[in-house]
Amino acid sequence: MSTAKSGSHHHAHHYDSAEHEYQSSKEGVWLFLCTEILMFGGLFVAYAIFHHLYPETFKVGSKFTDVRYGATNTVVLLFSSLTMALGIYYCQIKEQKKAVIALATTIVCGFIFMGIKYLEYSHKFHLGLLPGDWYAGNAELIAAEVGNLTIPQNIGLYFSFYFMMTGIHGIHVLIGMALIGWVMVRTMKGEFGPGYYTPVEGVGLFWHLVDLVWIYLFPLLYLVS
Amino acid sequence: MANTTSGSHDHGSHDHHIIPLKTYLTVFGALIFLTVITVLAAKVDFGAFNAVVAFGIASVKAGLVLAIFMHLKYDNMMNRVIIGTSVFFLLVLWFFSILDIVTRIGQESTL
Amino acid sequence: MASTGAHSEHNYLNHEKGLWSWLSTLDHKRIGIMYFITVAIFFLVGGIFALLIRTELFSTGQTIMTAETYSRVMTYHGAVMVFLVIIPGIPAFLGNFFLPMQIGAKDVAFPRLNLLSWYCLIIGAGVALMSLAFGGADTGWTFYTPYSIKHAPAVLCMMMGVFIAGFSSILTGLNFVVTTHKLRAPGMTMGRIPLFVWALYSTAIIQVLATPVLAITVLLLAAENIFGIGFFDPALGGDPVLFQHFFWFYSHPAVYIMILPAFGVISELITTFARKTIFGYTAIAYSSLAIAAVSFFVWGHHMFVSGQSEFAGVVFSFLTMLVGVPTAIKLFNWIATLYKGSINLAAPMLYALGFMFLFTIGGVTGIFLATIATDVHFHDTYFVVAHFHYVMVGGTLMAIMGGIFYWFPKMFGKLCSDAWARVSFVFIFVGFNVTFYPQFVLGSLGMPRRYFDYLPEYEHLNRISTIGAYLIGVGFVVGFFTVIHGLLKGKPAGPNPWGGKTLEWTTASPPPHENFLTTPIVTAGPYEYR
Amino acid sequence: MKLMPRLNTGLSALMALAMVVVATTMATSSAFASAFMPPAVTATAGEVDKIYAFLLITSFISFVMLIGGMFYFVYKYQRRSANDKTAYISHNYTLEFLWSFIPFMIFMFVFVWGWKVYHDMRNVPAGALEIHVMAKKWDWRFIYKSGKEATSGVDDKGQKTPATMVVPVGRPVKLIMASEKINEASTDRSDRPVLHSFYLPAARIKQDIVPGRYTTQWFNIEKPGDYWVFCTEFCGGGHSAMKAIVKAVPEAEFESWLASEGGGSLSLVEQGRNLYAGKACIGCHSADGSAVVGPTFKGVFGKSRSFVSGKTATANEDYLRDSILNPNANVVTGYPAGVMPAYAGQLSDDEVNAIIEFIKTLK
Ligand code: HEA
Ligand code: HEA
Ligand code: HEC
Ligand code: CUA
Ligand SMILES: [Cu+2]
Repeated sequence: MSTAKSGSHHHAHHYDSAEHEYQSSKEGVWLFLCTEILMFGGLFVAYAIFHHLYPETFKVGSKFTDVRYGATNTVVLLFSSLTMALGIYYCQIKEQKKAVIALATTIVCGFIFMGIKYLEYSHKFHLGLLPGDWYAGNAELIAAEVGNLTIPQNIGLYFSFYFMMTGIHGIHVLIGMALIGWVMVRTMKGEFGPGYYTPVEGVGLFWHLVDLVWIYLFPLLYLVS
Repeated sequence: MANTTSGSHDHGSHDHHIIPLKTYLTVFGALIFLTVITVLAAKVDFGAFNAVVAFGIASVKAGLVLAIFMHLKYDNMMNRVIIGTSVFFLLVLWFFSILDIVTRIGQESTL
Repeated sequence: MASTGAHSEHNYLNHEKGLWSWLSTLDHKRIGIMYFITVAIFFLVGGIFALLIRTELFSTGQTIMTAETYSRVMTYHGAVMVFLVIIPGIPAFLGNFFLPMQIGAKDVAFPRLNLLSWYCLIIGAGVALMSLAFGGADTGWTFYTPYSIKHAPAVLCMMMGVFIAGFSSILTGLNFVVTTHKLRAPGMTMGRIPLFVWALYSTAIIQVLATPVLAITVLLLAAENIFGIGFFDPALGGDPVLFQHFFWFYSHPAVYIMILPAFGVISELITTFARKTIFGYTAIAYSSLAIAAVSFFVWGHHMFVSGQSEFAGVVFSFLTMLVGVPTAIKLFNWIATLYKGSINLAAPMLYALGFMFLFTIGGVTGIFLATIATDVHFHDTYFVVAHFHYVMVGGTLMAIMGGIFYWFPKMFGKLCSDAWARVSFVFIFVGFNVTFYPQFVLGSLGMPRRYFDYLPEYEHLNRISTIGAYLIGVGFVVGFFTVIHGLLKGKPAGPNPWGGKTLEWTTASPPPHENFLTTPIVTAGPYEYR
Repeated sequence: MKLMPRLNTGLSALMALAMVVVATTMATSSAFASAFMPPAVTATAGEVDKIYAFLLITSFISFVMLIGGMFYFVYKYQRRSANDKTAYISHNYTLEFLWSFIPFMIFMFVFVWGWKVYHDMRNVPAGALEIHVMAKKWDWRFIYKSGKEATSGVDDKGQKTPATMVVPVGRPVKLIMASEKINEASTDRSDRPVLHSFYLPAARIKQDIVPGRYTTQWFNIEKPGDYWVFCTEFCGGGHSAMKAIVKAVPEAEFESWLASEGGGSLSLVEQGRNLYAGKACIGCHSADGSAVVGPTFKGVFGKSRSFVSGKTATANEDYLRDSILNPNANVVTGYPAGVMPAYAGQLSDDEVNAIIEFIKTLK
């Protein structure tokens, strides 16, 4: 742990300068985010189409999601985005300790998010609200939960979307947490500073994208009418 | 190129724009505010505009995250183009698929 | 900056030694060579499947295999050729090697990702081919639902294989975009990059934008198989035609992933072997971008009779016509480049001329298919099979062969036998036409594709086609041994045996570890033959 | 390298020869467009063949110009010496404009023409004879309004004889096509209905058959004869064996065939009427215009329907089928949701067809 290292970094041989490497890497990350958008986008497009075809299914399906959980998770992720941005900020102004705290907070937020997801999932499993063909809704429990509702025949479709979308998003959260852990360790070792913080920035961009996706998922899954 | 003075790096590079702490906090406040609005708006029935309202607010939030948290406001043009392109081609996928589906219903000619 | 070095000098091949130094290399040239070997092996595999297809179709009824086996052979032929041969073919092999060199860079932007992308291909291929152990997938390379929803592990393996191999393509594309943007040598403006780079750049954009949609599509299909999520399964209220939309949103642009790099190779070959500046540099460069963009708007031409709406069909037919224009521009520009040139009919040039001959036929028959009324008749007949082999084999594969013989001296510092390379060309060219021209006739007559058996009146044309396939096989075997012979016994090549003008010819053959001893400084366009 | 000059001449000759072969076949075939096409037996097929001939001729001309030019230049501008100088020609806007614009115009022309013919291909003339086509792995069934059904059979030698659809010459025939399971009772996933495609080369028509909905197409055969039908969407091992025959016969012969054996069974409409009573539709749907629990069936066919969700649709066969099998997907305005039981799995495809035929008669 030598602070003398901070801010200095040997750029790879095929770049002219550290700045050159920084700009190139960042563009690479943006391109990667572009592929992520298109991948999640495929799901969003499918959602738009099936929502158009079976509005009832989605209306009824969303009754099974709890806005309180969804909203809490939204706030948690937004806060984690803030701390992530601050992590980079503190690297930029060479406040290594604060940077580590910010990153650690971000990871904690990730855990909270996944914890709430766990509660939601296990509740759904309990009611038998499984995707597609596996749907095995327990009529009594469901009635206790949402009152007497006519359940559309293909309600499983809603849960297909629910689990596919939140599942793939959840995997991204986990990957993001691992990546933040990695840059946090490197920050602790003093590898980053105003002169070099490319990995923190890249991981940060990824984490914000995960947040972005959730910003759309929240109204789509919890607030459909 | 190990520098003892912090903050300086290789010649030919520009100093990265550092967004002040206050901006981050303001943006965070705005995001939370918009989240509250989203939840409240969902309780009001705007008829056909429900989805538009929800999506509109989400897009404002997304815009804030992109511009400030992700520094796109101070970034070079190329990275904005990249994100714009991805959204554009997503719309292409959506547009032509839905075009088929909404014009398909009639078994007779749809023309 | 030109350094004429003998082969024995320090170069990328002898920079490090041992198998592990290859498997862990970050040098784009070595990764390019690893792709070369991989793709060549997959091509042999796909080619053997092709010969099995043609042998089965030699006569009516069951010839050498059952209908169930045939479905599998046909599927593996298509899937291997598309996902493991022709998509990585030019970009990841020739592109990897020459894109950085042509813009005067030391490497691609992200060497580690580059290596990772090779491993993705290998793992993807491994997972896909593992499906053979479960009895093999029989869905065709297009995975149409609901037939592909069958809870069969073989089908799942195939999908996951494609998913993983897709990342290889994404990473290569991403790497090339950043490399082209950021790593050009001083003076190498976008208006001066060689046309091969323009082609790869356009391709890379498609790879980045289209492949993620394939990824989510196969993922959803896998989920459909496991959970019955009901997106594509009509039994659960899903829409099988929607699957086709998602699939072709990737797979149509993918056909331009296959052909654009080939266009790039042809531009290089024509200029070098006509020793003449390219006619219409700007038009060729921008037409690549135009093709890349428009390719995203036309996918519905695969679905004219799928149950897609008539309106959508007409819109797609219109948009498809638009891609024909930039392609025509390229062909005319190449021919114009030959005018008043000094044409050397060495083997690579023969392949380039063969390309133009065959691709034109493939291209114009594409217009037959894009015309909605005639496609209703031709769809899913051998006319389509003939069309896409003319563009993929007659086009891309010809360009790969031409590119291999053109850049062989640079890659290995040795010369291949030009005479034998021409012999291989003759066999491939003749065999190709004998194989696939009759298939246009078969298709017009109404013989459907993916048929294990056919009416007796189609037999003689099928026989001709099968004989042709063996002729192609001979051609490739000759080509294969020519390359091996060149590797072992080839004479030293010198830095620039063909008189090429692009930057890769200014350095030693084989190139040193970091491509150039000093970073080149560019002061003019790529094809300055004055 | 001594080989080179001889090889050059040989190779040029070879490619020129290949070109002559390709070109002549193209030219002859455009002269006799039908030479490469199966005999055309409908007016539409004739129209398609005209476009085909046009495309062949234009392609032929483009090909000769392009590749002919290539050969000429290759021959004329062969490398003479190791240090030949070449002209420096970078572009020519006039030429470039021409070779972009002329192909563009040709493409637009065939697009519009193709669209026009396709439009006719998709528009069923009024008064067409309707035949239901049922496709499954790997066989066809054709069901007539009279209830007559044509299926595949087995001849004396134990060979399969394809199902034969008998149609009258000179009268438009509309096919209403659906995909069914291998057998109704099976719950095995791999027995599910899959995509097939009905392809009648002699009429140049083809349409995929999509599980879960109806697709249609039509033809009007002008020449008596037997014509092959192929399945052109991959559907498994039996795909290439999934053939049928369309047999066009004079009107009178058709009528007598329709009345012959098998004609004694109930017509589709009668079957539908029985199901209407037997499956309890009658409890909620009237046939005379009065509203009971559900909307009346009288006059519903062809009408525009509006739903609680705000969407609208025209009540065609597809819509009726959906409303029967999955009634809650679209709830008609003014009627309660969730009341009508979903009949998916309760009614066979044939029964649904029959009910729809019955509803269609309630004008
Ligand atoms: C390298 C790959 C490649 C390329 C470059 C192309 C190029 C084109 N393709 Fe092809 N295509 C495939 C690979 C490719 N295709 C594959 C693999 C399939 C089948 C997939 C499957 O189902 O398994 C397919 C199928 C396919 C179909 C669907 C057929 C069907 O299933 O019913 C259609 C329909 O529109 C089509 C059209 C076109 C067109 C218009 C072009 C155009 O880009 C061609 C443009 C070029 C020219 C037009 C020639 C040059 C122009 C001139 C010389 C000017 C003068 C010309 C005229 C006046 C005609 N292709
Ligand atoms: C790049 C793509 C590519 C390439 C190169 C080829 C190459 C060939 N293809 Fe392929 N083909 C496809 C892509 C390709 N194909 C696709 C996508 C399909 C559709 C699949 C589907 O419907 O799902 C298809 C389908 C297809 C069919 C239709 C099957 C059907 O519909 O039932 C046929 C039939 O003739 C065929 C034939 C051939 C032949 C003869 C070659 C020849 O050019 C092959 C020549 C190569 C060789 C012969 C290999 C040489 C090697 C040897 C001779 C072995 C020697 C061994 C050692 C030295 C160890 N192909
Ligand atoms: C228990 C009452 C009930 C029974 C039994 C019933 N239906 Fe219905 N049906 C309804 C109601 C209520 C509606 C309107 C609400 C809706 O669209 O779901 C309806 C709607 C329909 C429609 C759409 C009509 C329109 O006007 O657009 C069709 C078609 C239909 N039913 C067919 C049938 C057939 C065929 C059967 C028998 C096999 C049947 N129904 C049995 C109650 C019933
Ligand atoms: Cu039925 Cu192919
Ligand atoms: Cu296409």
